[in-house]
Amino acid sequence: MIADASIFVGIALLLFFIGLAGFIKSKSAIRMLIAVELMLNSANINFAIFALYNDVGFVTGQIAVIISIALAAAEAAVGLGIILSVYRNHGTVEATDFQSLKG
Amino acid sequence: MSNIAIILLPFLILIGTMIICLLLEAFNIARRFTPPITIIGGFLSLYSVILSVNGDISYLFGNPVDFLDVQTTHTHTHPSGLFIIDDFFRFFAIIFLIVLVFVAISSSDYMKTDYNLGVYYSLLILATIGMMVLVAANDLLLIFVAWELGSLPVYSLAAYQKSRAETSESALKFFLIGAMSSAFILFGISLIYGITSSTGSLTPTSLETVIASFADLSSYSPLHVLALMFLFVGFGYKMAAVPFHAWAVDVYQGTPTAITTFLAAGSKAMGFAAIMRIVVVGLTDLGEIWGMIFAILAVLTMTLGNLVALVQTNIKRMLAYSSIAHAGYILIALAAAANEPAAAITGLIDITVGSFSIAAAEFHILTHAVMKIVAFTVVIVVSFSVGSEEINDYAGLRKRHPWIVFAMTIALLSLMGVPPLAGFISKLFIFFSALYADLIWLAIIGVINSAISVFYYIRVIKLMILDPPAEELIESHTVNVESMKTYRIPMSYAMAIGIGVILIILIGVIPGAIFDFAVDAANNFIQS
Amino acid sequence: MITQILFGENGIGVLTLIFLLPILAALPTWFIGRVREGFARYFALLMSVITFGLAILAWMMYENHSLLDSSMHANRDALASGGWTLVVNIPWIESIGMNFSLGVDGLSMPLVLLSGFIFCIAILASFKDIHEREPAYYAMILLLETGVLGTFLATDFVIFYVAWELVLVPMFFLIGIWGGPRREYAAIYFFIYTHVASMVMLLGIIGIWLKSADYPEVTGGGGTFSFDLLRQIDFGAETFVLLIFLALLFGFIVKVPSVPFHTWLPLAHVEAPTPGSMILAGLLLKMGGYGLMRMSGWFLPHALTEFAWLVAVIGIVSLLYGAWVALRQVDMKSLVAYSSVGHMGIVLLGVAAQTEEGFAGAQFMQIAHGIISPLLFFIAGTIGHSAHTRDIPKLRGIAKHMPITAAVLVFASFASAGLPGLAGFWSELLVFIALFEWVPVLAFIAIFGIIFTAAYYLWMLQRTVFGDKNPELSHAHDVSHWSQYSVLGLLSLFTLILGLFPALLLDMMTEATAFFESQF
Amino acid sequence: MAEEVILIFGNFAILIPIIPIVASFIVLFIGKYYDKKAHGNLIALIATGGSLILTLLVSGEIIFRLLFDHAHIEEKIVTTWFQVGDVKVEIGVLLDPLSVIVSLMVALIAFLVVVYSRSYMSHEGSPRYYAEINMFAAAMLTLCLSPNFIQLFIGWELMGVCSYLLIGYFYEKEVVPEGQPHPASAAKKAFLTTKIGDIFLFAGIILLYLVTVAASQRYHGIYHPSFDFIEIRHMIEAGVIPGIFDPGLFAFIALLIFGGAVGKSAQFPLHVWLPDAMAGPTTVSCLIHSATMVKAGIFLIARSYFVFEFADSNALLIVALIGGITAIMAGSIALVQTDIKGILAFSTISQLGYMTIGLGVGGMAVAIFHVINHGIFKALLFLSAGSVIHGSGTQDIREMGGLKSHMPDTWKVMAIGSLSLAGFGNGFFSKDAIISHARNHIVHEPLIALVWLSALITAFLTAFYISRMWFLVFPGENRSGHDIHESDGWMTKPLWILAIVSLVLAGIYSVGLIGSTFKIELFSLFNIEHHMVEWLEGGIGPVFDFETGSTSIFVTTIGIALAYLIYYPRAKAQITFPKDEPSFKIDVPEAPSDRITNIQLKVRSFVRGVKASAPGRGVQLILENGYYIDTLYLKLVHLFYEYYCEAMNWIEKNVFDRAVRLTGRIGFALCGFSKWWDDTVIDGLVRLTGRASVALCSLAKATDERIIDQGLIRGSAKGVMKTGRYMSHVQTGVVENYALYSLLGAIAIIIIGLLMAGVFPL
Repeated sequence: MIADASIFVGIALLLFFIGLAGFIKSKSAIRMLIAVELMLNSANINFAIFALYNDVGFVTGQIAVIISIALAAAEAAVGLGIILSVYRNHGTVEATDFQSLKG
Repeated sequence: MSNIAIILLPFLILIGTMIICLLLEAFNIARRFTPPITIIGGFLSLYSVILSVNGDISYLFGNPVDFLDVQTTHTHTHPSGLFIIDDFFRFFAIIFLIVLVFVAISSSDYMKTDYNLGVYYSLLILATIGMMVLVAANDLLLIFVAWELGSLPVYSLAAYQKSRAETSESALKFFLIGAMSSAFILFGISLIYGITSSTGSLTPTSLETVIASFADLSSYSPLHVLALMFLFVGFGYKMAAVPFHAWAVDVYQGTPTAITTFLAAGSKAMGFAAIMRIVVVGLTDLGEIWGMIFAILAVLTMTLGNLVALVQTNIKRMLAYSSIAHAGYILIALAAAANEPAAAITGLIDITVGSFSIAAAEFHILTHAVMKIVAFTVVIVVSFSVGSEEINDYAGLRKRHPWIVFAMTIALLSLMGVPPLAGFISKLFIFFSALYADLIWLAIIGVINSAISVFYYIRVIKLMILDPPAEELIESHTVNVESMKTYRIPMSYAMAIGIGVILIILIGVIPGAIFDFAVDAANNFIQS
Repeated sequence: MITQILFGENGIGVLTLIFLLPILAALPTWFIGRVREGFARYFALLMSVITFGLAILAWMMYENHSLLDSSMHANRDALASGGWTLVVNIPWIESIGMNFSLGVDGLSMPLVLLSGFIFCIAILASFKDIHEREPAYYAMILLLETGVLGTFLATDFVIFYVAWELVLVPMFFLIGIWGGPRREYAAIYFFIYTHVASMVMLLGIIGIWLKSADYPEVTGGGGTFSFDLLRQIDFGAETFVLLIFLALLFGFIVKVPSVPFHTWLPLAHVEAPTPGSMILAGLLLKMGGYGLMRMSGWFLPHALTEFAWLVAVIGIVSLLYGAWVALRQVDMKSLVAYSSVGHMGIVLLGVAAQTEEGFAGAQFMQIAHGIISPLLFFIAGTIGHSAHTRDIPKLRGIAKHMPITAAVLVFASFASAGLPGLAGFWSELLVFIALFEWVPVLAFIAIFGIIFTAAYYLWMLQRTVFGDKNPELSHAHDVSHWSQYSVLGLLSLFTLILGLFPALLLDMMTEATAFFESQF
Repeated sequence: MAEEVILIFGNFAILIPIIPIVASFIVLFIGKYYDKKAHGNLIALIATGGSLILTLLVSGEIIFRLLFDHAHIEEKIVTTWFQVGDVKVEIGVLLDPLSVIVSLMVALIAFLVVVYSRSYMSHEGSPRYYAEINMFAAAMLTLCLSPNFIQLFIGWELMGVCSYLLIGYFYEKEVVPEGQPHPASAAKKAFLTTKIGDIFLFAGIILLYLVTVAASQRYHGIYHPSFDFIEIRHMIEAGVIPGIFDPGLFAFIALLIFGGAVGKSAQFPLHVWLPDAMAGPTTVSCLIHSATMVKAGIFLIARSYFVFEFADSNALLIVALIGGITAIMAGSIALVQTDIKGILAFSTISQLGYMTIGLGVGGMAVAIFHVINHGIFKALLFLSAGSVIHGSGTQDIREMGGLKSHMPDTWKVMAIGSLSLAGFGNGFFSKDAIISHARNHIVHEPLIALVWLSALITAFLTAFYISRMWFLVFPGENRSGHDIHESDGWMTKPLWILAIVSLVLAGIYSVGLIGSTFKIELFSLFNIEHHMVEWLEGGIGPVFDFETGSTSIFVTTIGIALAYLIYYPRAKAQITFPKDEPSFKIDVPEAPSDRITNIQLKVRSFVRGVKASAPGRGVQLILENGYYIDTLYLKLVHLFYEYYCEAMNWIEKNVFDRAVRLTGRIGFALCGFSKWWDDTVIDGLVRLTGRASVALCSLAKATDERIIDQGLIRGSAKGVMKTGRYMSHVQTGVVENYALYSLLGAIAIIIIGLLMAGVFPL
């Protein structure tokens, strides 16, 4: 049955890597945060699809999606808080500019 | 009910402590008691864990109908429960709680001037709870939740000193990388769910199901491998294994040192615990695959960590690289656990190569945690006294703080692997696990790396003890001469450091009991 | 009753006491020194004397001395087959079968006695030499004592390694804190060099453990670290065993040290405080020799047969090269250091010959050099202390300024140069008998080392002891403190006693020498 | 084995060396307080005296038994010293004719020297001096009485040390006369030069021991190797060795042992130390460097003569040749010496050459015979020279002259000694015996003819230089104007004792000679030479060779006469030496021509003419520099020390040390490199991969436009510039880069995982 779902899995994978690429290529911290959300959501697609196609109880995957969305939100909250404090300190949120710690 | 309460007592105590801290904060009463309360709570929790060490495996929250039922068994036959409370859990819980207590002690002076102490300590406790749940989790989703619970408070803690520029910078890096790793983990879990759910299991994310579905090599698809690898990458970040290590160095340097301790000693252990739970034990049949990957990563991690540590000038960065190197040593044991896990070790009763290796890894995680606690606490003290974290500013420190220097020396010697300190014994076990698993080459590389590591540790010892304080140091702006003259080491640090040093020596001299416990934990864990 | 508990069959064991007493005394020494300045030295001396006394007691038990109650007599049955006596065997890490096991045999007994003795002497020598941070200093010395004694007493490779490494740390601090002007460099150099070598040795130890797993009939399955089991295994000379041998050999000859791995020694000697040099030359080098002898005789005899030429060449090069370089030295301590390189070369030669005579000679050299070189270092240190320089060209006419020191220096130089009737000669005789029997050509080359040895000592004596009064040394004064007299007197006395009564030492190791030869 | 011999005094023989060695320590520690004025001389005196008495008793007993019981005495009183493996070393005494005769001479001279020192060293002495003298006596007696090679070697080396200490006795000398070495330097030279010989001896002893390992197996049936003289001799005599080892090997061992003798007995080419050794007090030169210690080499060869006899005959030939070379070389150098001790030193070397010749031509007994005689008269000569130096305050014979009138005792005893050395007293008999042995030996070895010739020439030279010395010292007028006085009784009495012993010995020999020539039973009992041969070699003594005897008397007489003609001042005239001439050292003295006879005048002007000629000058120069042997050695040692050792030191400082540090530095460079690698190359790769993956994404047409845009733009436009910037950064500190690391890692891991899982066929 995986075969049926494989197209969706492919899409999810693609989405994940798009997110990753976005993470890598972005300069702005906020943009990177969004890219991470994209990656998380690609996993959510998987959960939903697998729940639909495979799961006998239909439940686990969907619960997983809900949990994941909740966690992503929490993460975003923390992340935005940090970004805010960074902005206060540095006046910018361009991650590339933060290079004082290196070597 | 009572049964469950007793089993979950460590968690309950922590939650209670956290609530008290928050309440004190909220009502603004007796806030200065927050640190002692946290310490006492952590200690009570630790004590309850130690009391419950008995080799039993308890499954909790298994049957939706009989939600609060506890099953205690050694030979379970059916999937049962979200939580497994076994000796493996207890071993790691002890590590996390030790870290919690120590970090709480060493933060108490650090955070004295901060106004929302309660939040700080409750975040600390929350992260500890998350890490403990992770070790106890028997379900992939729970693992992910616990992972987030163990990570999110730490992001906040890392950013806690909002006003410091480099702190917020490092917190940002930490957060971004951490979030990315979470995404990797979640994606991996989703793929595994896809595989297991197709088998018609009712509990597709339960670890038993996962293991069962991965047990059959013949039905392997790229998806299996892909899923595992995603998980691996995700956990690799927390372990700071090369090539997922780069964030660690910057973050260790930039974060307040107490949190660095928490990261180096606690979070790292969480990464290892997770990977052991899911990969090492659960999927033994895939040993060949990830055994090789672990071995390669171990070599890379050790070598890079040790070599780059040599050229560091900042003590926290150096310790960070040393931490990376130690992750490499632990990876040796994991690689060993993979190679021939079921093979018996002749001469040793009830110990297989797998359980020995896992025990060695656990043991090293423990000793590494203790050593790093001492080292980083010393760094805190010195940064207050000398006002610098540059290695060169440690010159002639013995004239100022002989005891601190003594403790640092013991910690560094132990990290170096000088007998009879803890670091030597645990490294020895690790090399042994490699030998038992016929990975002689890995052991040899480990020994060579261990030899390389001498250089950078001994440099610090030399500077502290043998060198006079540099002239320019006195005049340098980096050093607060006034504070150096007047600084008195707070009792809390002295206590933390003292206990740590005693632990290092004790573990080194009589490792038997603890290692036996580690072996029990490993055995227990493999059975479950 | 108490003797039963302490020394009896199932008691704590005298060796455990010897091993633990110094390290347990280290912290009290430090505290006593903090409480009352100047007491640390007496306490440390007391403790080291008690340790030495225990070592003598162990020796009497070992010899089944008639003064002792027969219940305290050691069981010597195992000695003839290379075993140990007065064995202590306490489980240490049960889960992997590691034991805290100690024992003595003909090879280790003399070295244990020597260690006990030299530490007493070194502490005595510190009385007038060390005035800075005494409590820590004496604590370090006692810590070092445990390491050294542990190396000789251990009958388990892990204990051996632990003790071996334990030595490094206190020595590092002794050099680094109480040393000369370049002490930091020397301390680091010493530490890193020997530690890296130890790591290679550890590889060898791991190797031998792995290899032992191939002999389950002896080990009962699995690898073993137990000396007692390892000596029962007949390791062949296959490639892996040879590699193990080379790894261990490297660890040992760095410690010995032999050319070309000797560079740490002159540096460490010159920079270390005088008592540190005494311990370094008297005991630390012996650890390497001991390891070499133990390994080649007890565990890997066939590998030694394969690599005897290598050991011999290293020995001969050390002997000659050490002497040549010593001829050009300016610093007295450095000269004595190079002489140590040369003399320890003789140990290597003795072992390489694979005979009773060679083994006995090598061991005799270990003990003799262990007594004579501390004496020389003490004199060099005293002269340096008194004359404010140890540079040979700047010293002249010491005999006029410091007659007693000069006299003992002459005595010690001749003893070191192998004067018959003193301790050094017998080892040369025995080693050369073995060498001539083995490869005469090598012996003929090596024998010239004797001339060069005599040459650098006499050349040194001519420039330092003799000559007219030196106005620049008018401030120099002779030894005057009782501790200095006792150091000079005791070391000279033992040099003489060992020279006149070599049987004292050789009888102790009859079984060991016979076993050594029977291995080949 | 001979029949059981019961000895009374022999049982106490072990005390002979023990008494002085114990006394040596006593003197060292209490000499400062007891008998303070004489620096503890009394203790040393009692000890050496006691030792002498005991030696007299023991040797008397043994000689008595030898003479009248004709017993074969070879008594070994030993105890095991130690044993390790097969090596068993014993300690004790061996009483046989050889040991007691030599011990007797040693004990006698040691005692007399200590007596003499009481006065001679009254100002310069110290307890140390007596301790060392006693220690030396003990060492020499140990050597003489030792039953095995090990004990012998111990005595041998201990003597070397005592010699070292005593040569360097005046170590604090600030300035030394030009041309003379500093005592400390001389002592070092003596010790090291003899040490070269010693290591050959050491090797020889060990090789011989190893020979007995196999031999004993055949002899006893068990492995019972030994260092014991008698044991080894029995093995050789029992013929067990020939089958195993060939005489060639034995010749090698024999020559190694002879090497030891060459060093100790100052034979060519290791003779250079002995003249320098005169830097010590004269008593020391007497005791150690002429009468006793230097004889140890001869004694050693006599002791191990069975090895030489068994060995290939070339070994003994080499011994004889070395002896011949030494004798003539040293004799010729003695001709030009101006230092009174220098003359005696070269004379000693020359006489030792004689003894070596004796050994080399098979006359072991006569060599020992000469050892005894030479010991007596050379001790006499040295002590007299000491008296002369003590009395005149100088050592230079050019500054002496006319001492006869001031030193009534000394000139007489010195005359007796000189005559003896020249070949007219007791020295005649033993020297003659050696020459005649050499002559008889020519039949076996034609080359010995050269040796014989050299012995004869040396006899002439000896007579000449010793007469020269005597003539320049005693007759005539004093040339320096020093205040000269005769020495006191503590010094003259030992001289007289020695002189009388010398005369008595000469008398005894003469009686014995007469006895054996005319077959008078009673008189032939006194034929010591005969007895010596009988006791030591077990053969029948040789018949006195009148031809040789007359030849040697003839050359001796010529030598004395020539010296007389050239040097005898004739009257109490003031004679001077032309000091401005470059080679005045051997120049003949100038004296008013009317004071000397015609023939003297002619001889002197002839000699002057010869010396003024070019060849004459060359010869002079060569002789004055001792054939440049010393110079050559010095040059070699200098080269060794300055260049070779320096090269080694350079290697030590630069190669080894640098190598270690270089290793360290390479290590650090490696770290730096790996850091750079980590930071730039891997980083670059990571970025590349990242870009590739981004490109991949764009190809899939499912990408966010902006990301593609930005990625492509940045990738293409700023790629090069950026790469350079990243390369220049050490560590980026940029968080996306860290993510890229991970991406690379993740991809690698996934690929490895897939490959290993066998999902994709490799």
